[in-house]
Amino acid sequence: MRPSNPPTSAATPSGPDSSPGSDNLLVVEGLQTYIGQFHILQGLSLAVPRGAVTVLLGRNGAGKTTTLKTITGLTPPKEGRVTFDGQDLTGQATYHIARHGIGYVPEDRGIFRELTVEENLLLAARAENRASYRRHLANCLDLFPDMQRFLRQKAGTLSGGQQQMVAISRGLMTDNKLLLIDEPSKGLAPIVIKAVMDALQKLKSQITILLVEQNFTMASTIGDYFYLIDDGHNITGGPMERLIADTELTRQYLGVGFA
Amino acid sequence: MKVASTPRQTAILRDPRLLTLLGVLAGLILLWIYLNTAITFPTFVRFFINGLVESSVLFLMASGLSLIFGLMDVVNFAHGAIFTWGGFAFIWAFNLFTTTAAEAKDKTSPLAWMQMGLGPLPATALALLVGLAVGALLGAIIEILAIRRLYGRPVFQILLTLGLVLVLDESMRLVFSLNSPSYDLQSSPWPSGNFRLGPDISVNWKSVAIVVTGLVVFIGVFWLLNRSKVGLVIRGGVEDNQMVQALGYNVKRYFFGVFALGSALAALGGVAFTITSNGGSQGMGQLNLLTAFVVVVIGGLGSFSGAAVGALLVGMITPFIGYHFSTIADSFVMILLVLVLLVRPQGLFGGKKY
Amino acid sequence: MTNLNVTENASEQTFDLNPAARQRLEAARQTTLRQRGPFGFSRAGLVIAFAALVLFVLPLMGLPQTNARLISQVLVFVAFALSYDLLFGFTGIFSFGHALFFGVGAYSVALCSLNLGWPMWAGAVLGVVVCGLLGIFTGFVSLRVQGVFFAMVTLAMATTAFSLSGRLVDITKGDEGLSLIQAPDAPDGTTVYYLALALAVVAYFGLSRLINSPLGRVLVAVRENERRAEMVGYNVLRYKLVALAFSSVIAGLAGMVFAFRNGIVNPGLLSTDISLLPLLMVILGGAGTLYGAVLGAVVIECLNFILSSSEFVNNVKNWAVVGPILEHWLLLLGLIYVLIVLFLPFGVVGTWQQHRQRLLGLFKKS
Amino acid sequence: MVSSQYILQTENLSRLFGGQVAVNAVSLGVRAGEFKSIIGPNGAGKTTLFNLISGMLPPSSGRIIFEGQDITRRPAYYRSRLGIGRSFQMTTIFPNLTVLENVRLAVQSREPHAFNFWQPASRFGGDEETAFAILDMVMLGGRELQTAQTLSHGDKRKLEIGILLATNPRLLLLDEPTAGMSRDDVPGIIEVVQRIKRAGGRTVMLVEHKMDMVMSVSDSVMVMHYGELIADGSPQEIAQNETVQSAYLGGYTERAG
Repeated sequence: MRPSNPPTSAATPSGPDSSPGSDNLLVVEGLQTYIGQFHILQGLSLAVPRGAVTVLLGRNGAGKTTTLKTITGLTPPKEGRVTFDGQDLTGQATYHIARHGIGYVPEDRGIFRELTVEENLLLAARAENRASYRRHLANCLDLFPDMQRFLRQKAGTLSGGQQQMVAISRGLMTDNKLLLIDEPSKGLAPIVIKAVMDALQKLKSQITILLVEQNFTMASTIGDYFYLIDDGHNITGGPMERLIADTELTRQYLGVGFA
Repeated sequence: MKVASTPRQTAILRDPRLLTLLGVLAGLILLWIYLNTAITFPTFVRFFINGLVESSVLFLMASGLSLIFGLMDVVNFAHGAIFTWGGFAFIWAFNLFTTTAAEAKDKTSPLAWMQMGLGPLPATALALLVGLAVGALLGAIIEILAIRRLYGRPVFQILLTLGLVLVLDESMRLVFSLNSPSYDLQSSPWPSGNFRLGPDISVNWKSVAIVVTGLVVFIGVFWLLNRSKVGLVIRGGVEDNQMVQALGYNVKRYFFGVFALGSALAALGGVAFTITSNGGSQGMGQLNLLTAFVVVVIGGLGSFSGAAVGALLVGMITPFIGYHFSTIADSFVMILLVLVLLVRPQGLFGGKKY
Repeated sequence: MTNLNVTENASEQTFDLNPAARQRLEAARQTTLRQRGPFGFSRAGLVIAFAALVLFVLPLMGLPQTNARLISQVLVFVAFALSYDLLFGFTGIFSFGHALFFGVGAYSVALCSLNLGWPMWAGAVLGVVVCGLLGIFTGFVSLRVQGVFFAMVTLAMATTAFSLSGRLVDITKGDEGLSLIQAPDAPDGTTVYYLALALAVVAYFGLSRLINSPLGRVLVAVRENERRAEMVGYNVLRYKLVALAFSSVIAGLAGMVFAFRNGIVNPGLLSTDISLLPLLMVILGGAGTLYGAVLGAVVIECLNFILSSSEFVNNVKNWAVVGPILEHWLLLLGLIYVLIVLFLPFGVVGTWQQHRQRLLGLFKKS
Repeated sequence: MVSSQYILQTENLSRLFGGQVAVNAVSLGVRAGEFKSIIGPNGAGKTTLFNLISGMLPPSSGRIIFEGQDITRRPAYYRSRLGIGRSFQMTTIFPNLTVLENVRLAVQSREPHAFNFWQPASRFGGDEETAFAILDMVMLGGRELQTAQTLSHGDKRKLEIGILLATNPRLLLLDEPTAGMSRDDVPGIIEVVQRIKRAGGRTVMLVEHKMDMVMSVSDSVMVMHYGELIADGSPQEIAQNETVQSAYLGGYTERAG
């Protein structure tokens, strides 16, 4: 597994115009994405430093989910560029992008409800050989020991928290470099959220994570860097400590208050 | 991470497929007791075997439809035309293969190499392959040229494939240059022997071959869907197309494969039909298509084993119901469709995929 | 905290039209009026009316019988296609068993006159009633399922009628069919000719009135967005049933006139081929435009009549290149149809309408 | 607790999807003429609540009372006729008809001549006049004869609100009117909503994430979280409510270390 290098200061995303070229695994520049007539992303840029957890924060409808979908190629951008590990991925087919080493854990988890948990994982493992499948499975079971109990159960019968374990594990069944996780806390009870958070904490040492989260408590606990987005463009970004200190910012863009 | 899990609840007796199978058997026994006053036991067995053969042909047709319509949600009215194409290609190839070079009228024809003067069994086997290939090829062409643009637009699929019916039916006349719309297999030395199952009961070898083919296809496709990686991708792709792509699979290519496979199965159905009825006719595809739709809908959309049970149910109707009410036997299938759609639109195993 | 000064009448609809808006409204009304020609006919309506007039005087100037038979067949299918367009093109109902009404209309006349000894007109009146009720019944049974399944149920119902008409030999004489001995036909075939003409004209102008009526506008709304129509407060099912009733009555009438023309009623009238025809015509011409349906019917029926007549086939066989193609003209038709569905989903007329502005612009420039 | 000052009440309204509770025993009352907003984090059940009130979904349990009448089991079109109008997150209009016809059809739905199949629709000129006036109100004046699908996204939203107004609803349910809108279009929508409020006479329920809009336009604000109603009060009260803040900022209050 990759050592978790603390990113250099140059890699620190410092706002809407973050400078690519330093040790950033993923750089996204000037994304304009439409879904039908909906203009969702309106010039969004961000950089994800290697080996850290970057959190996308923002209200409902701010464009967080679309950002992840644009990176995976599910909603290709009209303008802008996506660079991953030095390679330009803009406009490539989703399955191509995935093969470059980007795992995706969608909102509502996107598990295959009619397949068993084992089949879900087997599918995620792609064409890898048996040994590598076992190695990855062992890693996942290490992370979520509970999963052993329901490996042969249909994924649709699982509780929300269990489904989340499966969804995250799926992203770990290949040698992915980056994991995009969309609102892992959504629809889960507080105690389950805590469990998901613990798992993500453990994951930090293995893989780079771009996390979308509305739950500020969760985001601030596990995030190293943040981007605050609204109306499809970024408001600000930086080390997580800065956001925690700035209660005015959180109230205005995440909580309930007057602008 | 401790989260309460639901207990495993896979009590085998709750499986609706098994229950229905038992129900069908029970129904048949009751039917036999009732009919016993009217027909003798050997007649009953003969009807039953006829029903099995009919079910197998129906199943072959419906299995392709179940993959294309039930699983992938593509409405393909040209399925019937592919069925006919398969049957006609089979007879055409069979006739070529059984012709000896000496008998051939046109020795310079580019197809002269096919006139090998084979015996009926090897000729059947080879011609079967030709039929399958023709079906798969047609399916592939249709998918690439038309269906690919129309995923998720059912009305356009119907409109378009209805037009394809015209094209395929008409071009078949051109390709096989048929003046009379039917061929007669009986004139060819087809293995038409019987064997005795008991006193007064004899079974045609052809029937056995058809039923076995049906079983083999059922097991094969069931295995493909449920036990292979390809099946995993397809089942996943049907449920959440985008997620499978995000896992790194080119779903389009898999769907293309399914469409070609489904079309090949339709052609296989056509072959089986021409074998059982000793020849083909232009209208055979459309006629069977509607029944196959009924089978798939009764079985439940997207349920492959449902299609098998549906085929068994409908296949049994013709000999048994037909014996007593010959005028309404085919209407009965339609009434069944309407009833099923109104009472249980999801079909017997609807909502349960594959 | 809350403003509670809501009077009882506050929810009454009171909108004042400001002067500027009123001006625009008047301008819009003027434009609509100008688009209509003399006697309130639309331009297409004028063309149709003129064509009808020509067809009306044609027999007076001596029309060969074959041509009269061809024209009456075309007119029957014009009415049939129009009735289908009301369902498919205007209401968005995708029926696949329209032959049911066509055949039932024909059979009710034949059965009433042959088995019950009723006069023709009485059978026709009964046929209209039966078709209307059958349309509503079909709707009640099948509109509970949507889209493909609706198409399947209607197909199943038509197929059931088809197989019953072949099997109930005692009543229908099976495949042999029933001969209409006392079909209302003058020796030169003009009675049927005028019946068909009247039917087509009434169907066209009746339907164009219906389409522009408040009810017709609701049908179009249902096609455009069923959920929205429901949320605006229309009982969508009821409107669909009305559309089905109108459509099936016209289809039934077309079937009757067709029966008079042929002098025979057989199961072929209930076959899937007959169900397919109006769909082909409407798609070819352009769904949702009445004259598109007319155009589609005229083109397909004329081609069918000419290309499948034995003299033509015999003549054409020896032509180079064109011969084989024309011999398999159904293949050509199928290909054209497929291309239309793929690339001109609005049909010939619909596409013309869409691009007319641009095309006219092009002409003006040059 | 049926009180005549409420135009809409729900009693222990619940809706389950599979095993999950989307709306959990919500009892609310909306006063006639009030402008009430519903806010809450993602997945809190706001849209489901709207679906229950407008009749797009049947509730699993509970009752809905509109103007004293129990409408729990009434179909959607019936509720529309009673006076409940609703907009959707995804704009739903009649795309191939003109803007005018979109609104005119909605006006016509309230008239007895809707079933007339013989007279031309243009004979009923009053429908057109009302439609023109409504289009003016939603700031689409001058676009009456344009085909609806050629409108910009923001204008389609306005048109949808116009269709709603044309059915003369006493209760208006607006589901995220600014969703997916480009920034330039948002002020227009806000202006239309303000106009509806100023015109008075209607009760409005609004689901929205743009806090400044919610806070400036609402008489009262309701907060949903995990399908439950956790607060109801004036905008000021809600902004100062600690439970609400923590619901927005995180599932639980203490920070995990």
